[in-house]
Amino acid sequence: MFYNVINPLIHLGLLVAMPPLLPGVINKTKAFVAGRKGPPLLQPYFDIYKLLRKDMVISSATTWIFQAAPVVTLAATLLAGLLVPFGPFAAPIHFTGDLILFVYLFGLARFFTTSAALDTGSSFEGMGAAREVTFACLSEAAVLLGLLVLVRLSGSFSLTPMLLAPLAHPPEAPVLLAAAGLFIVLLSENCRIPVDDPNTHLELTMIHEVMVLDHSGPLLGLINYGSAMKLFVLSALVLHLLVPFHIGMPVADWVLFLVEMIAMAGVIGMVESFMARLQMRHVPTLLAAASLLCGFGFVLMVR
Amino acid sequence: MNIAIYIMLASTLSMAISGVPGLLFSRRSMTGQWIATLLNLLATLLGIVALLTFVSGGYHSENMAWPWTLPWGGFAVGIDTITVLFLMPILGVFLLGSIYAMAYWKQTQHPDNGRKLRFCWGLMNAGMMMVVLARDGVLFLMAWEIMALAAFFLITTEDHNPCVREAGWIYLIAAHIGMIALVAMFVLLRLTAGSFELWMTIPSSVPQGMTAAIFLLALAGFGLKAGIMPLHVWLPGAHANAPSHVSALFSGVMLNVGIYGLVRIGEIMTVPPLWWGATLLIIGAGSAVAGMIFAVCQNDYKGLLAYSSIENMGIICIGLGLATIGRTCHRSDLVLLGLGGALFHILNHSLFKPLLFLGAGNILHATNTRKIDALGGLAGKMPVTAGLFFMGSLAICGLPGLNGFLSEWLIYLGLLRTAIAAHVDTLVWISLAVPALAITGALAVAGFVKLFGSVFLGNKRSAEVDHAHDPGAGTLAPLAILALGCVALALFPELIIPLLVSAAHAWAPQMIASTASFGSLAPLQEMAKLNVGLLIGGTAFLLLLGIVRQQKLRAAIPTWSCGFARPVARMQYTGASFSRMLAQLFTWMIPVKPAVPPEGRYVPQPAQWTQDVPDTVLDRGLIPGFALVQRLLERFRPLQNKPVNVYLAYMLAILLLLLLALCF
Amino acid sequence: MFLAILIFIPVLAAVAAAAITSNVLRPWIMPIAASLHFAVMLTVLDLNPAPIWGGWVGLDPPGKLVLLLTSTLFLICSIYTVGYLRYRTERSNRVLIPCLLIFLAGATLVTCSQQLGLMWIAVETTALSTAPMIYFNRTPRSIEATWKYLLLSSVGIALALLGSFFLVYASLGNDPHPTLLFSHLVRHAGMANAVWLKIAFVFLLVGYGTKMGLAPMHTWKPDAYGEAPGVVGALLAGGLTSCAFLAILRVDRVCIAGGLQAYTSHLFIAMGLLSMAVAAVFMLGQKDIKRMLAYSSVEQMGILALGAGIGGPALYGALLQMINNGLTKGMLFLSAGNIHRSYGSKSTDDVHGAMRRLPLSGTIFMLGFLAITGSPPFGPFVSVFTILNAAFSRHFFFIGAIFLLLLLIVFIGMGRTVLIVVLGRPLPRKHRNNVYRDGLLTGLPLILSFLLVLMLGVHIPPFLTHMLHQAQKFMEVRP
Amino acid sequence: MHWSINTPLVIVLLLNLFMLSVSRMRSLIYSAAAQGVILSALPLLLEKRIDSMIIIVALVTAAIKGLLIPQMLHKALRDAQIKREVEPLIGFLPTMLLGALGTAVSITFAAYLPMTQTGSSTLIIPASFSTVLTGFLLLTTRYKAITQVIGYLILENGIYIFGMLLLAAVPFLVELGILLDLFVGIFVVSIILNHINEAFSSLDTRQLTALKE
Repeated sequence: MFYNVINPLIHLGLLVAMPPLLPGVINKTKAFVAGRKGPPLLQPYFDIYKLLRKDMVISSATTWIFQAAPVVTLAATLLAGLLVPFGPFAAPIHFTGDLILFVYLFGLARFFTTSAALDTGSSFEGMGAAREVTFACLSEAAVLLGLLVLVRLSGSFSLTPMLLAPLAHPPEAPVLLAAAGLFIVLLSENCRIPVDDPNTHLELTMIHEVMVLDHSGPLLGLINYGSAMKLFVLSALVLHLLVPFHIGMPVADWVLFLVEMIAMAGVIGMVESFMARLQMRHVPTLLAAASLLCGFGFVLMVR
Repeated sequence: MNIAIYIMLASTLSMAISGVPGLLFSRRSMTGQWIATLLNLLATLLGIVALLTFVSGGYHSENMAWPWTLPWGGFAVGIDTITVLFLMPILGVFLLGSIYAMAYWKQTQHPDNGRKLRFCWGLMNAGMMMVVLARDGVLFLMAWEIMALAAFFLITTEDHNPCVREAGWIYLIAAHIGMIALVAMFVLLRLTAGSFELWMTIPSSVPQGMTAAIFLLALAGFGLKAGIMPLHVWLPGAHANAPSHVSALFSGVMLNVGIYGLVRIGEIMTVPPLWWGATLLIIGAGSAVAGMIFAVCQNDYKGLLAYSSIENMGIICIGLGLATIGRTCHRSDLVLLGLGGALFHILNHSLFKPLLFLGAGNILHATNTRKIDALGGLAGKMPVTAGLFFMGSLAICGLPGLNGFLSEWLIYLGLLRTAIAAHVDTLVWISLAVPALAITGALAVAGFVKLFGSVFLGNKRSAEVDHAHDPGAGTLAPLAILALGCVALALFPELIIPLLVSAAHAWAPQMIASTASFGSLAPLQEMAKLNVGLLIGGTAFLLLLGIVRQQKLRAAIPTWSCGFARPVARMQYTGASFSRMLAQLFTWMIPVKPAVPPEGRYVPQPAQWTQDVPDTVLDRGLIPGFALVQRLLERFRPLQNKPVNVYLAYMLAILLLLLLALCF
Repeated sequence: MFLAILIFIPVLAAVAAAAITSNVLRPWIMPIAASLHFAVMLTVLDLNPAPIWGGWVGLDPPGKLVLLLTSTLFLICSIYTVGYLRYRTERSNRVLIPCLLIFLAGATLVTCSQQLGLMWIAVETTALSTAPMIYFNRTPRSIEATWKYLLLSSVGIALALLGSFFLVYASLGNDPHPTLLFSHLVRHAGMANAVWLKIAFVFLLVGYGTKMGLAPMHTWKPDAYGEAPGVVGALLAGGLTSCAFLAILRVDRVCIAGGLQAYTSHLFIAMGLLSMAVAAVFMLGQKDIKRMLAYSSVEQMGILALGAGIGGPALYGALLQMINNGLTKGMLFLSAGNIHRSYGSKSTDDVHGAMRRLPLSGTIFMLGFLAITGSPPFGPFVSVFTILNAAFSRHFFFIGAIFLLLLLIVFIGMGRTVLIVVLGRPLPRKHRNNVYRDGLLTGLPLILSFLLVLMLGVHIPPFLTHMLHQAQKFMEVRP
Repeated sequence: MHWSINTPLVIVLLLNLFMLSVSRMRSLIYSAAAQGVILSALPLLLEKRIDSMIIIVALVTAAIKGLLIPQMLHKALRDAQIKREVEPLIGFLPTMLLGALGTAVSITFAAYLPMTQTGSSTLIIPASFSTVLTGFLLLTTRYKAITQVIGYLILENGIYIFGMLLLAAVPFLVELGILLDLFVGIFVVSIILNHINEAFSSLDTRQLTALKE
């Protein structure tokens, strides 16, 4: 009873507060592997704070969409985050068919981000937007195939029971395949290596970063915050498939969740340190592979 | 007491004659147009009254039949929930279109085709009304063809333009092929059902081959009208070349009529074979994905909208196929979600597609070009159109917060339900349509970002944009009304849930469906609440942002774009380049031909990258095929170039031949 | 009595026309005679008089239908002729008008001749009176057309005569008092010799089929229709062909009475499909609008034959189609004549934008095309649909399918040409010298025929339905 | 009495072959006329009791087929100043052989056909068949318009021969009507011939192929 009240609050709190930590962890890991000291763990928080205090420089070519985009993106991501259960605890919002809403919220965010990119009238932003929408076509298929596996596993159409289903069953091949596929999607959706390199400012390589070249000040802050949150939410989703364990004690489970999240960030960091970015023309193949993994998982479920 | 039918017939009549008085007035007077519009208004009001009487009467279907002096059949009309669901868009789009035309297609500005246009406009709508009202095969066919022919004359409004003529010709062939398929279909239907009365169910004793033939013929005939791939060949040209409010009517209403036929055909067998539904579903998924891929690659914004109509019809067909499968497997949930989703999506599509086409009309009117890459930065010059167009784009992409999402969501839920079917059940594979639908959604985002981004955002790419400005309120009002409709359906879906449920009930009476069970299957109210939240939150954020902007805005300078000294408009990413990467993923399906820059000796020559997007089925398949057949047949021509002796010889030959045949 | 008047009105009118010297007044004879003829025709249909002249002249149900059609069509065309000849003042119409009237007399005689030989003579009369009409323009091309027409139709008619002789000869042996009266032949057909009956039917089908224009005896049609004035084309395509069809039906009835129903229906179906196929092939990419109309007439004859072959309700459809075809052909040929007059050409190379240049004729031409290809809400749709219905319900599925396919090809072939003609903009700085514009006398007939076709599409008058049923019953004789 | 009918019919058959072989127009016309005259005599030979009607019909037939039509053809011939037929489609000899073959075939064919009437076991049916065939051969193989007209005439003669079997059935009114139509037909044709000659300055139908697809 008490937890029914407190869990959603914790959920909300983590969702709002924790995301910037993940990029920090990732950067720290990469620095550690590279043998550097690296930026402080909380650097992303500082950056966002700094940006929010700054003034804005806005291109005269742009319209209201340019400024609405970061806000809407953040809002959509936040709402999506409220649909995903953290750890073994039900999500604050859950109802039949919310998985579709979850997927389409990111679509909404994408619509605004890419429109804002085109709004600047710069060729770089346009290029990034084109890549974003192109890759999304492939990754969405992968996501839904992965979710189909969970639907069939759980027999329900809401993210909370779906994602908590692996707890009941011991991890099987289909779930692991889906997890692998979704992990790839996670990397590409958050523009991490091997799909995209968030650190370079060489526009030729970039998808997400290049779309926000002309945002500045608070808007840029919102964008960074939003992308961190996206990473957080998707990681939380994938965790359910990768490590379907829980202790049973709420407090312990929350701690476990935190540990898992940080570990996840560490894993991403390791991937980034040990892998090179793919050539742009190979990315579709990678995403197709992700869809195939999930699809194969579904086929295994059926047979 | 069938009041609704009488009123509806009266409304139809006033539609049909709405264009007639105009023919009597001079080519340069607006009087005729005023009369026509008033008659249309009258027609729509009557229609709404009829709908209200029907709804207040508790959705009781009514039927009437008068004797007719034709060799068969009678003048039988009827009205039930499905009919009503299809009547609503007809009435709405019809009225808004004619109001829009008051400013968009003034008689004074189009003296030589305005009267013809309005005459056919009324006639076509009357035809569509009769199609959905008809309860007799022959009446149906006649109304159908009146609609089709009037549509032909609407397409060829500007027949001085060769492209328009070509589009009209292709449409006419397609329409006639469809007509012939339907004629055959109805004849077979009468053979099996015993009379031309519609829509009675075929007895199960009828042999398999017969029912299969009926279904396939219906699929061909209705599919051609609905523009499902690969029967879509006429659609892009027709929509792109017709006047914009006509395109809105076609896309928002005429395609629905094709779907209407498919809905009815699903009904004619109590337990249709599984492959009926499966075929519908596969074709639907195919045309959803393929249609949107073609759409993304278009360089003509009306063409893009046209192909996206194909995509939406595909989505509707997925829902329909799902419902038919539900009929086969006695799964009332599939019927509810599939049919409900399909019908809901039809309503939505008839809201946002006309909105987009009318918006396109405004653009065309302001800039005189249909090329996406000639525009840009229109949002500044025509903000209202831009805002409404943006709304339409969000809705048509099925993004949360607007109505498009809800209908797609219903279909998704239905498909997901098949994923948890028993192991050996073939139903499971149906759920593989889910990723297809997802891809469609993503592609839609790509396409409409391209459209909106390259037309309204960024900097202007050509001089056409310079003098663009928002049209008057008379032209904007219809768009605003449609946009409001989108929002209303998004916030209060419960308004039409009863309609959907009773439609499903009328469609599959053997599986009783109640509103309650619908709510448990798909919590539309929850979703609506979230939509409310989204909209309120969004607006709140925007207001807050406005404040922030006041304080934080430092300077407004040209785009930085990595420090280019003087970024010019031609440096922008064009629509063509935006879709190029996607197009390259699908070159196996759509042979986009990029014009490769010519190689210079040492430095490349100045060149620009363009792409032309042929329609694979039409330009690679049908047109060459027809040419080949004609060349073969022309071999026979010389038979008619002979002196009279040879003609006499033909006569002698046939005489001897027949006498010879006599011996056996 | 009335029948005699009916036949002699045009004859006398022809004499009068030949007597009148004024080239301007003479055409007015036509509407007068036509309306008289029409009025008397209506009374005849109403009174239904007994046969006269020893039963040689009387009306049978199919004859009534053809009579109704011919008289109506002629009335429409007569009005048009007056308007048309105003533009052809350079040429004397002293031959044309009497020939037209003689043609009407011949056609009337065909419809009400109950005697084999008399019917043959009547058909021959129509054939001969047509030749000078085709030759009206006096150009080498028209001479050629006339020559081909004359030779082919004479040979055909000769074969028909031979066939009639065979028919008589077939029943000669066991018939003490042989006559050529149809009623008599039908009564004795049971005892007639089957082989000779079959031979007779072959000859008569080929013979009268030549006049009707069934493939492959149709070869004169494109040339004659192409070169003759539009009004003549309308009369040929609407009236002459129907008369020939009537002749064949009467002979068919004798054969059916002789127990050859299966045989004749096979022949009909074969010839019908062949004609439709030939027409379809030659219509694709046809540049000359009048030749195109000629092929469309061949196709229509194919439909009639097919309907007669399938029989039963299909025959009903065929008879209805005969009427629809006659009226629609009126629309098409008359409007095509106007277009030809206005552009000074009938080739799609020169003729564009007829709807702009001649709003009435262009539109009627377009609508006529839609009608003749069987689109609702026009008359031909009803009849074609009836035939199709009968075909399927009699389980001629394959034939029905081919029928539909051919209809489609015809639509495509005809549509291409028609759209090129009616849509678009007239070529600039061309036909500047042509003064023709739609007038009352050349426009009214188009509207009349259009209204009739439209009416038959949405409402078939009860008396017509009654006549059609009569005719259908009339053709169902017990062997 | 068979011989009395068969002898003229044999002559008719021989005339057919002759006409298929000759190239001189004049002799063609003469033989056609001769054939017409012979045929006009047939009713007199067939009928038991000769009444005035038969004689009238015979005389009219003889006059039309033997005098009037040949006269018209002669006139046309004079106007066009042609003496001979050009080489036919398939040559003279082949046409003649074809005609002979046709005669043989029609004789055998007629033998197979059931005779519905006593006394018709004569050459009448084969003769009529082969004459019709001859007419068709002339029509299809010859190029000169006049020859085609003559072919048509022969065709009619063939039909006339068959008509002999029906003397009882076919009333004379019809006979006369048919004759009249034939006459008018040939009359119109000769007018057209005249115009062809004026327009094309020849009667060669190979020039009449302007109308084509």
